[in-house]
Amino acid sequence: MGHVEHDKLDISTTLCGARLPNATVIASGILGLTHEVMVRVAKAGAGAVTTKSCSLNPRPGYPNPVVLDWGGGLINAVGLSNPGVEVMTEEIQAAKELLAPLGVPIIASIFADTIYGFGNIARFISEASPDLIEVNISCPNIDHRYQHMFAADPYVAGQVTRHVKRNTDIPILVKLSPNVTSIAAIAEAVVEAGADGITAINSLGPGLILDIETRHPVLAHGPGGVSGPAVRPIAVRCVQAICRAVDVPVLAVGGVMSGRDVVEMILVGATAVGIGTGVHYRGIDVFRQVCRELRDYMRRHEYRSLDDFRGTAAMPSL
Amino acid sequence: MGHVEHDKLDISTTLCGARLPNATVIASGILGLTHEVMVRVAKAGAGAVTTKSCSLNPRPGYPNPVVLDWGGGLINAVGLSNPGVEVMTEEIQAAKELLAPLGVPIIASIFADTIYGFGNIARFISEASPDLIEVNISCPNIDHRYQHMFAADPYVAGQVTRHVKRNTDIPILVKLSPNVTSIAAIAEAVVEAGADGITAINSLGPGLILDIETRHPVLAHGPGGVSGPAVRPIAVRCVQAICRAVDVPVLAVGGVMSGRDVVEMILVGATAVGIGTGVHYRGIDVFRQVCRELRDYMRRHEYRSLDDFRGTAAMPSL
Amino acid sequence: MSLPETVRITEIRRETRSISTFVLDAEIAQSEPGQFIMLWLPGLDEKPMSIACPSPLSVVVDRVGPFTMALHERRVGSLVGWRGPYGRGFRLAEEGPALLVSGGCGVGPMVYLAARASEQGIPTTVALGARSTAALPCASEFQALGANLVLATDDGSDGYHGYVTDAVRELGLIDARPTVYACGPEPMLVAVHRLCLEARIGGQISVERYMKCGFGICGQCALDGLLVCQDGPVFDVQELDGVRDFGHAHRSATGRRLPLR
Amino acid sequence: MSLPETVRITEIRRETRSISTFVLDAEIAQSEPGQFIMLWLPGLDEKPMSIACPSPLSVVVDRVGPFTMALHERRVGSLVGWRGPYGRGFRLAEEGPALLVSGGCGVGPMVYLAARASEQGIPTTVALGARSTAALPCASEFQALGANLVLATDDGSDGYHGYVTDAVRELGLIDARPTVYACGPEPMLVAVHRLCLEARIGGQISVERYMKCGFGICGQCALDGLLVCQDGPVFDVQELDGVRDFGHAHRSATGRRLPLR
Ligand SMILES: Cc1cc2nc3c(=O)[nH]c(=O)nc-3n(C[C@H](O)[C@H](O)[C@H](O)COP(=O)(O)OP(=O)(O)OC[C@H]3O[C@@H](n4cnc5c(N)ncnc54)[C@H](O)[C@@H]3O)c2cc1C
Ligand SMILES: Cc1cc2nc3c(=O)[nH]c(=O)nc-3n(C[C@H](O)[C@H](O)[C@H](O)COP(=O)(O)OP(=O)(O)OC[C@H]3O[C@@H](n4cnc5c(N)ncnc54)[C@H](O)[C@@H]3O)c2cc1C
Ligand SMILES: Cc1cc2nc3c(=O)[nH]c(=O)nc-3n(C[C@H](O)[C@H](O)[C@H](O)COP(=O)(O)O)c2cc1C
Ligand SMILES: Cc1cc2nc3c(=O)[nH]c(=O)nc-3n(C[C@H](O)[C@H](O)[C@H](O)COP(=O)(O)O)c2cc1C
Ligand code: FES
Ligand code: FES
Repeated sequence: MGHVEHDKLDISTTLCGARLPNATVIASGILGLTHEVMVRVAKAGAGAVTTKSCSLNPRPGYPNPVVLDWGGGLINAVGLSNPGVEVMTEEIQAAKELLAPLGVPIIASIFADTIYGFGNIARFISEASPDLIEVNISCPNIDHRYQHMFAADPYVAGQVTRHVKRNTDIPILVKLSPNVTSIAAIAEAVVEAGADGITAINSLGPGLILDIETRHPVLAHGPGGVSGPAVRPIAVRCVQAICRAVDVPVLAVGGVMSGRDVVEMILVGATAVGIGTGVHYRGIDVFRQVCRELRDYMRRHEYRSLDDFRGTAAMPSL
Repeated sequence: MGHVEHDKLDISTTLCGARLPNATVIASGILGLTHEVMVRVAKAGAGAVTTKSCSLNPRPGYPNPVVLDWGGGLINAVGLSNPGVEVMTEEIQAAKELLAPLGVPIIASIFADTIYGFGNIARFISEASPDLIEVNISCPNIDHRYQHMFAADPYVAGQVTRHVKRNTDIPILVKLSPNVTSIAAIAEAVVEAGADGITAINSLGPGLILDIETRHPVLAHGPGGVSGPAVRPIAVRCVQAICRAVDVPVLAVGGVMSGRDVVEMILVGATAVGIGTGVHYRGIDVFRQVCRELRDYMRRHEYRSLDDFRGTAAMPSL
Repeated sequence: MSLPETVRITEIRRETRSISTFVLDAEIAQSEPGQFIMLWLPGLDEKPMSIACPSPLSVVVDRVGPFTMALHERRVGSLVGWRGPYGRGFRLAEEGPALLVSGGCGVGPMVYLAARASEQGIPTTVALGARSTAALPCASEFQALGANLVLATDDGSDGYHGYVTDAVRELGLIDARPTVYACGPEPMLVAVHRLCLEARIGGQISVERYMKCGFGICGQCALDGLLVCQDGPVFDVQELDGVRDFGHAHRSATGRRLPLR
Repeated sequence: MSLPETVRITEIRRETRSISTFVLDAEIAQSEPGQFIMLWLPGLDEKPMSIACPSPLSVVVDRVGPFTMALHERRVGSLVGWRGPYGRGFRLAEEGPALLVSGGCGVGPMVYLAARASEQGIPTTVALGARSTAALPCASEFQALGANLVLATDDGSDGYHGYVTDAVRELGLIDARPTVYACGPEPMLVAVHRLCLEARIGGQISVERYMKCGFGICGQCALDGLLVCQDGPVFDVQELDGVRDFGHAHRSATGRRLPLR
């Protein structure tokens, strides 16, 4: 069998009904604030764009620094700053129009601070008709008034999912946290409650880094979620555990920097692959670069589409 | 006020009654298998040595690879190989004799696969009179028959602690896992149950790394615990949360490579600081190097002892 | 890696009633005029500040709100953090003279740019605008660098009476077809932009937007599809042509689009 | 970083009934004879193997158990992983001749060492021991390198009849006061050790112990206070003097100390 032609390699994917021209997605919170920038990211090669997580009301977030490169990746406590659902609805509508000719879908990320609130915001954001809704129940930097993340308790995670599903007809991805003992158990709960797909992982931790000279945390908020190369093994393991536990598509996020990392995620079963911190390390052009590297791998292995190798990792002892 | 003399700087510490000539400790599982090597580590400057975690019966562990450097640190699934309590008792006794003149205490790490088993092994190991016992309830690479680590459930963690305390008069450190949503809650449970101190953290995850060419996990076991620079922010946050929650000494472990990292751990409240992966990056000499860097910091800040700055980190929003 | 490095303030020079130069115990190995750092006051906040001098690292800061006020309360010896340099700076044209147009606190990067121009032997005019004489910062620095200094004050207390951009136009400062470099309040920048396009001369304009990360990750500093922190803060006049928000809208900390001024 | 790199086997050369040379599609940029790699059979296990040639990377492997048997079943084109090089190799003495003493599968590093000695123009004798002619590996390689080859077989089917160390002694191979380099079964190494001490000649001995990490972290390969993977596998004769376990005990995968053979 000869070599597969480079341009015949199909790296498209279908994520909960949305067709992505390629399997890369920009992760929520990275450049997803305004429609012009989201369109720029799509033009730079992303197969789908995700908005910054949006709440009912505008939030200024925490003071700076909100995100820093600490050597192993980023640490962030942005405080979920966003202009609120009203503005975000306009941004999504504007983006949709410009993304349509590119064939690039838009994922609206939402969050709230109560179970009911999630239902509300889902209803509002649906007016903008995003292709998918991503339900962020897993921000590690929530206010300490909330004892736990929503993503830490299977029952609560399921309830959030149910309320969102009741308030929208758009397929939903529920975004999970690695900061739990069994992410598979949470995945089972949200799928049972109706989640169409799962996004994993959100940032890890939180972690904490001090400036030892002033004895202050380097982030204004103190602790912050960890992302980037340092979390990749954790993310791969989470995605593998989720794909084994449930039967819905998984948008795999966490530490993906290269085509190699995309392949790794697909081998453990991912349907599409999110990139956040990678934009910092390789620029907005990361999407195009990663797709090229992915195609190189597929050509070498004579795979014609992602289905040819999705979920084929050998897992000895799991 | 003038500069503090370098040799007047006191970097000793007392950990649950054991006097350490300096605050650095070699972490469990790193070079702690045989008495000669432990003595060598002490001579290389460690303030205390910890044995490899020991079980009642000998265990060969998993096939190789059991530990690899993946770029951000190590990933390991050794499978808790150890020669069993009988042999380890002899090793500890031999080590104690040689460590005594150096003034370096020895910490015996133990584990078991049942709550009662922990009591048993504690009783046996106590015959060797280690200075402290570290109760490893947090290995991320346990057999999948056990649904959870002992360290994932406050009740179970407390029960293990109680059984160990009932079977020994030697002070015990309970070693906790970062793979939980609230490590502070587990810390509270084990202290409530009688733990004299806490060690945190064990390796993170597990994580998973694949060789994409063969589609096999790089570790024979598949997933493995992550350690080293990549986990440091998580470890610091865990130690900070534990020190805030409970009033016992904390042996802080996780990603410590330099004097700077030791300072960071002490600033969030650690009593002593463990080094594992650091031995890989800087050699056995890491202990001496780290102590020199710690002293440099203290001189610059005119601190005379670790008490002068322990727990003084500014924590804004916690 | 972009963790802030904490260093001591080694010198504070008062420039005007509200503007001071802060000299830090730090050096930037490689930077361009127009690039910025993120300046951190531990426990408080962190804000973008243009590099006024890379070695020793200095910034010229106008007291306008909580952060800059807190900075002005710091003394020599205080610890502050910095990270950077970030962004794309001015690219000095090799041909022809340089005209630096600066208003308000836009003076910091201009000091650095004038120094660079002087090093390269580029004939330089600095047009400096302010409310009044007392608010004109760094004038002596520019003179020491051998630049031709043109002052403009709103109240006429010194130099040209009126806006600095009107001074540029009326005093014929673009007759020699200089490359124009501008930094200051956005209305001034819009005027410079128009001037350059009309006169068909080269121009580079430093724009400010609300910043969080400073390195192209958060999207907060968006100016249409441009990221000011990474694509800017300095843009060619052409790049700003047709940019909807330029002169019209900026974004608050929430990301909400607000009319300018 | 020490993740295994997976590469294809490009050539398999049968040396004896149980020993083959495996050539991999890989190169080691910098290594010393005596250093080893960890050779990985994905899904099975990973074991230390001495470098027989750095470029293309080759190992000479004796079929003794499950891992080596599985390797011998691999064909040209099979994927295997490797990481390294690890440990401290032989340091060729610049003065005087070299005597390489090799038994059993200890031949791999000796091929590499003989090549290095030949490059450096060091007069080299290789004393090769085995059970019988049929079990003598790589003899032609040594001859091609211009080494003086002395064979010894337990059954007398070729060369000296008896142990290779006895051949060394009785055939006067140390009369020229060579530096001795040895690799093979531990009883042979003990004999070489004694020989070197008695004759007061320099010697370097490559020791094997059960390995897990290969890079000085797990403590599994302890030989008294020495770590074979990092301080060795090659030790000076002097370093092994007084080492209690040398010739007497090794450790199993559990870490339990067991008598040798
Ligand atoms: C690239 C760049 C370079 C700058 N260089 C200088 C300089 O050299 N000297 C100087 O005095 N000022 C400079 N500034 C402006 C400086 O960052 C603001 O004056 C400062 O952030 C005000 O903070 P505050 O708390 O004192 O006032 P606030 O009352 O919080 O704000 C006053 C003004 O500053 C703006 N501002 C506040 N926070 C930010 C932020 N995080 N990012 C951007 N703008 C903000 C607001 O939009 C507002 O218009 C620069 C800004 C940018 C974007
Ligand atoms: C530094 C070093 C270099 C070596 N170089 C070579 C070489 O070039 N060619 C060669 O054929 N062999 C070499 N060996 C020995 C080789 O590693 C073993 O033969 C191999 O591991 C046997 O595995 P098995 O499953 O086939 O046999 P098993 O039946 O598992 O073991 C047979 C013997 O090999 C030893 N062994 C098993 N596992 C290990 C391990 N993980 N680490 C060390 N020893 C082990 C056992 O102690 C036993 O004595 C070397 C060993 C070391 C330590
Ligand atoms: C600066 C920053 C902001 C983020 N904001 C959000 C957010 O608003 N909503 C969300 O679900 N995830 C957010 N994340 C998490 C990312 O979407 C992603 O899950 C995580 O960073 C891991 O992926 P990465 O390693 O590719 O960055 C943010 C991450 C970063 C670094
Ligand atoms: C190879 C290896 C083996 C380990 N074995 C043990 C063990 O037996 N018992 C235990 O409690 N922790 C074990 N650990 C965890 C370490 O003691 C330590 O908690 C962890 O590595 C984090 O610290 P570090 O980043 O300094 O390595 C092991 C770690 C490594 C890398
Ligand atoms: S400030 Fe974050 S992208 Fe520009
Ligand atoms: S094999 Fe692990 S220390 Fe030598």
